[in-house]
Amino acid sequence: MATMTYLQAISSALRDELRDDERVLLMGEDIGVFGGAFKVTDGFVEEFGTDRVMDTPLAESGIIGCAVGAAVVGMRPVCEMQFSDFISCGFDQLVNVAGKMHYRQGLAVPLVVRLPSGGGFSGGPFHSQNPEALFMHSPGLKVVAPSTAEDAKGLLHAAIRDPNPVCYMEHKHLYRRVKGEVAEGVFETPFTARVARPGSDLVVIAYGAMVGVALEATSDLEGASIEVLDLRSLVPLDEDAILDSVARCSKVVIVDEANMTCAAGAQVAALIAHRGFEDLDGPVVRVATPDVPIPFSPPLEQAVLPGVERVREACRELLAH
Amino acid sequence: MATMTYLQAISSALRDELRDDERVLLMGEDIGVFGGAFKVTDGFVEEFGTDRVMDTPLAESGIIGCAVGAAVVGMRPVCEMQFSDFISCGFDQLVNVAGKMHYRQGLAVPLVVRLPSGGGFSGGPFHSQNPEALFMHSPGLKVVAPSTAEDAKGLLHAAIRDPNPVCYMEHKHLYRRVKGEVAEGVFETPFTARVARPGSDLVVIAYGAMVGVALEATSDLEGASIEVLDLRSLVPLDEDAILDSVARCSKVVIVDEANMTCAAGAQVAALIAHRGFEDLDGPVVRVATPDVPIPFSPPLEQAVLPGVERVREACRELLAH
Amino acid sequence: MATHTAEPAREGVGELEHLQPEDRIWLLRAMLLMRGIEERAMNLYRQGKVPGSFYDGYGQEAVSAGAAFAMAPEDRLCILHRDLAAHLIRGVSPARIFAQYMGRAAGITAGRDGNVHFGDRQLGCVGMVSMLPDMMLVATGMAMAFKLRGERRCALTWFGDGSTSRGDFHEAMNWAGVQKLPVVFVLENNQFAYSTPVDKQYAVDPVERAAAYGFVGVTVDGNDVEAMFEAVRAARSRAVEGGGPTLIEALTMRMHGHAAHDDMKYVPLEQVEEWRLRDPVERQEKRLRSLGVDVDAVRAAVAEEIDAAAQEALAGPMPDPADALSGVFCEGEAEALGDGQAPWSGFAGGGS
Amino acid sequence: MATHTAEPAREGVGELEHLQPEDRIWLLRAMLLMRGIEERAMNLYRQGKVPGSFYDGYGQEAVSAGAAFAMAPEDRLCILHRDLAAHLIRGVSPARIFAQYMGRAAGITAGRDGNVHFGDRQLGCVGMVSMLPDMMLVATGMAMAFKLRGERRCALTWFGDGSTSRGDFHEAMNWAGVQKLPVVFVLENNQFAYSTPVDKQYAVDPVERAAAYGFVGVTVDGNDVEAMFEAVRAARSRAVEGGGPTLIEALTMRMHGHAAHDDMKYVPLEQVEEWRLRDPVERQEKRLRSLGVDVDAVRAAVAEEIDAAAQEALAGPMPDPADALSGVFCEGEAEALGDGQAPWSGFAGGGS
Ligand SMILES: Cc1ncc(C[n+]2csc(CCOP(=O)(O)OP(=O)(O)O)c2C)c(N)n1
Ligand SMILES: Cc1ncc(C[n+]2csc(CCOP(=O)(O)OP(=O)(O)O)c2C)c(N)n1
Ligand SMILES: [Mg+2]
Ligand SMILES: [Mg+2]
Repeated sequence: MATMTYLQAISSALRDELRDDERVLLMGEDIGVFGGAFKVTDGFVEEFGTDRVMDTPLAESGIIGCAVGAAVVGMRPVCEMQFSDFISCGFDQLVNVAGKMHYRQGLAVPLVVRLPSGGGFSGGPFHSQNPEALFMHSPGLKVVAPSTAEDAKGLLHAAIRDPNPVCYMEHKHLYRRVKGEVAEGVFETPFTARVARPGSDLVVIAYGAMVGVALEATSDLEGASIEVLDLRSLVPLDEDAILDSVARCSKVVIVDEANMTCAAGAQVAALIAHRGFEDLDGPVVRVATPDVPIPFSPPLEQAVLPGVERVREACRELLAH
Repeated sequence: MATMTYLQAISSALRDELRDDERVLLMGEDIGVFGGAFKVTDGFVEEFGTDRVMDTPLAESGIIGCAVGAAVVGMRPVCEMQFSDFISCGFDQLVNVAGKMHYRQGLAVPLVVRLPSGGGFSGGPFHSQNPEALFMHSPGLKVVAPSTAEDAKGLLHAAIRDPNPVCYMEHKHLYRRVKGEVAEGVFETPFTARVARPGSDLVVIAYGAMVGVALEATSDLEGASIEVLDLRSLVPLDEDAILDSVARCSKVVIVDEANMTCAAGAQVAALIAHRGFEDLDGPVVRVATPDVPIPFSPPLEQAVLPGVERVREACRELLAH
Repeated sequence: MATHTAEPAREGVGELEHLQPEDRIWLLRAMLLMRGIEERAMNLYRQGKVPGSFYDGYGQEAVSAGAAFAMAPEDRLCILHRDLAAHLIRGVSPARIFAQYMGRAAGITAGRDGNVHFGDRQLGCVGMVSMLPDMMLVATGMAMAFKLRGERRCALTWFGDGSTSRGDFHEAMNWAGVQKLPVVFVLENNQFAYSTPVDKQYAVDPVERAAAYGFVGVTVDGNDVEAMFEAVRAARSRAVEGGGPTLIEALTMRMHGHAAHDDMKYVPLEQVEEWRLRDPVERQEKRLRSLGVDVDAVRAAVAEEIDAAAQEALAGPMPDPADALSGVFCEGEAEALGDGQAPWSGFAGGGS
Repeated sequence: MATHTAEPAREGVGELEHLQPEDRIWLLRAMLLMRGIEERAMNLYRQGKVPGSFYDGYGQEAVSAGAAFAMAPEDRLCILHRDLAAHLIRGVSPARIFAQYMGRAAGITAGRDGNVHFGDRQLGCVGMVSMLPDMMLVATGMAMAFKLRGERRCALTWFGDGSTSRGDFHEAMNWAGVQKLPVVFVLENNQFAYSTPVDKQYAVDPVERAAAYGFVGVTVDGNDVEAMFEAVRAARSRAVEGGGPTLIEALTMRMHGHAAHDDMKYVPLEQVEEWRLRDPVERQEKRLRSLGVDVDAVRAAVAEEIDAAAQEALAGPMPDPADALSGVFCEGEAEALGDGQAPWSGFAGGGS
């Protein structure tokens, strides 16, 4: 066991995989000599060289497309989007080439795309997005979103060893804020949900940065027993774990940081309304970012991102139901 | 009143707007001399010339990006994606440049993107997609999806006259199959839902091609009174109309042709589970395409697309609830 | 591999040096098979046995035949929608191609993907996506892997004149140029993109761009299968020797409509007539006749093969609807592309 | 418009012909303002008054100053992140720029968008998006509209060396070339894209690509504001005369880190030192001194203006959180971009 930040856990998983498997190749803008915009690959070129920690041209479609080509001839590329927002520039290669390949052609595309995402630091409309729902709606892509250092490492190992394209959502706001015990060496975290805190009166379902918000918001709600379910994986979505929590708690609040409409939370709510309906004792409440670009100025950004207060309020109201 | 096909209604709206407003400009691949892959603009070059019915290079990002530029200097561009699937190649310009412009800069982008979408004719994985949910999740884009000839015309007029970017989902399968009475001249259909058939026992909520499927599937369900709500507009989403129908019918089946996860139907279900919960008498049932690329071969394609039988079964089950 | 050590010595010499009589017959056979299969498939389409739409490469057969013939078993290909001969040369059987067109279970994609959207992964080919020219980046990435691993292998892809307008064309050309990758880009310039003539696509012939990306660009008569072969052979040998990418522009003409529904009345008749005189199949037949080859016998054998293949495919079942949801994800080990057939005599033991 | 009828006569003659003494002072003023504002803003950033990250264009001031100075009121600009002087020339007040950096209500985007992501639509400018170089297509579309309407106007945008690797660079260059549009593309080559040197971005200098797209490409000393002006003036006049696009590569150097957090230790010191000797502000000062201009007076006036502007901005309020959800959609009439200021004496009555 070692104590690591969320960011160190990501670096550690990448380093272990580069050491274990010569097929693993990192591709991205400024990840080599500079060590990455967030220093996730700091010092990697010294150990692994510029071939395996490749500074690519400024071309996201190129990064994803070339990674697909490398993957189908036996490499294990791990691509970094400098910010998850920029996947929009490689969206076609990701959803149409990588995502649909195995179903169409029986050809596996073992590929990971690391997507530093999320807001909370005045990144503005183009450095704060949470694009996971776009991937969830595109068949053939797996999507994971760790909330702890331990899961950041285990999910990344599992993603790199998965024979499919995996979108790895790493939340920028957690990089240095989240610390925790992480097991030594390589371990794979399954793409399933995790009960972050068991409870019986109400369950808050979240993933990524919103798990911490949910835990803080419900740490002390007039003694109510609040469960927090950390989805960890969005594709596959752990439907059993979700329906389980609903069955036990019968009241649900779903939190995600992405824009509300058609977000991951919408899918979770729809699932519960369909298959968990009988267990419900109250409306399926959602807390998410309203449908606006993420504004730059702190007072505006704070007004749109789901925070501890909004989540606490939502739980209070629902408990009173 | 004139009887028109869905396709003729689209052509007629485009023709009227080109005649009424010299700022209107059509851009797309093969829309000029050839009249478009589906002949929507057949004969247009003869009347309006190759400048206003522009055959563009094969470049979707270019089409959307140049349309944004033309729009902010006073034009009213209407772009055609040859198939809606290809918007993936212009996705960044659409969601990041067009969609966020007004919120960020106070600059309006009056722009329409026509997206021939949907399956049912062995188009395969790249000519059958329904990308509307991707747009719904991207703030700043309006999204409409007509199901009748009348609405095809009225919604397109309203879209072209809207000061915002509007994604106009035209379903290829309806082009020549759907016929109807269409009022003469220019009329704007509001971006609101429409009760396609009133009812009281159960409401089927749908849009685009699924409205016809819903009507057929429920035309005779052992005398049950089935309402069909045609959303018509996905952004803005007519939440009042949806909650209204739910309040009246208390049983809901939501149908969309897009892949299930995070689809428009997920958002509608989430809305109902949150704000319509008290009115529900039974689970919020969804019928959609499972999360697979749309296969080419007829038996496979028919197995994945939501058809009359699946919708009827879903309604029967729910009525029995 | 024999070919690799042998090649440098061969550098620079003309096609006759490289093509044995059996090779030149193979090239004709590949083109005849392509034309015959597509003609038969078009009939099946008219009879409603081929769902969706139908695309062919009538008049362009030399481009895919000549290029694919220069590729080694260990090379990798991304084959486009007018390049049927390339599949045949890599070893895909005509029966499976008919089954593919008809969306039957025995098709290369087992009915999941349509008509020309296929590639046999066991034969080192990746099935194209519709979005053009996305496969240029996939080919570039394959070449990147070959170079990183120090392998003497090459990737090749075809793409059309229209698709040169898209961003992915640029990202691939630039990436391949700056990293000096072993990739061959074959620009299949058939004068039209659907109904759009090249003068609405670009102001200057795209072959001129190669130099601006730092590598060689050559123009070839795309209706001469042996010239195609030689241009690609030279480009491949440059690639595996570390000389970087090559852009080969094959000048040809789309002699049919964009797809079955297209009467191409937007194409001037003279243009079609002029190109008809340069038919690639007739040209190769003429060549072989002058060498005393019994061309009619080759034709007859091909016709027979096609009949048998069509019958076999028609007898096969459609896919089982119960299968429709399987295979979105790979469950087992990821399996990389396999080696293809390489009939050229220059490849010792490179297939049939 | 005077400028248009006047211009043809001027064609070909050197910058001295076009720049009156007051113009040359204006150019210095614009660069001094840009440098002073960015230096002050950097301090405010260090004091925590500027949220997010901070980018500047230290050492590149001549590129935006010289280019924007050649644009007419009715022209339209997409301004990038190292081009502050262009905003100043179009007429944006320093106080609003400070407010923009600090995310205050008085900023050009009223706190919605960050630091350099702004453009005053009333002054004919579109605020950039982060995705590079997306604005090249927006500028191309503006030019397309000008041409369709037969207007003698021009669009201009800047973009960096790194962004030339992206597909949108190609789609814009190709589109502008094939439609021969009145657009000026200014490639601001400051040798690095974040930490990535140009030799990992391309094999051949991108200015070479212009010819392959069918238009003129010129290289200019991006640290000489008058040379910049002249190159863009000539390109603009070619554009409005129907001569099509121009690619202007401005050679310069990013003298600071990519953003405030970047110590740029990946840049060889000699490279920085060498460029320091070519500082664009000092060069213009030297020029003006030799003409007898009291440069210190200009400096003093600029410093004063900046102090006042910073004070004004600091006194302004942050945006009201209650506003955060408004304005996603335009509710009223769509209003097109307005005309900007155009201080060049060559534009009769073109602003201050
Ligand atoms: C990105 C993209 N946009 C649009 C289309 C629709 N489309 C299919 S083929 C075609 C023309 C392609 O022309 P070209 O690249 O010259 O290839 P050719 O068919 O002539 O061989 C178009 C526009 C597409 N396949 N991909
Ligand atoms: C499409 C895209 N990918 C990645 C980024 C992240 N990023 C911001 S600036 C930058 C470097 C840009 O270099 P260059 O184009 O040379 O402009 P410069 O900053 O040097 O003026 C990068 C990679 C981006 N802004 N856009
Ligand atoms: Mg073509
Ligand atoms: Mg740069």
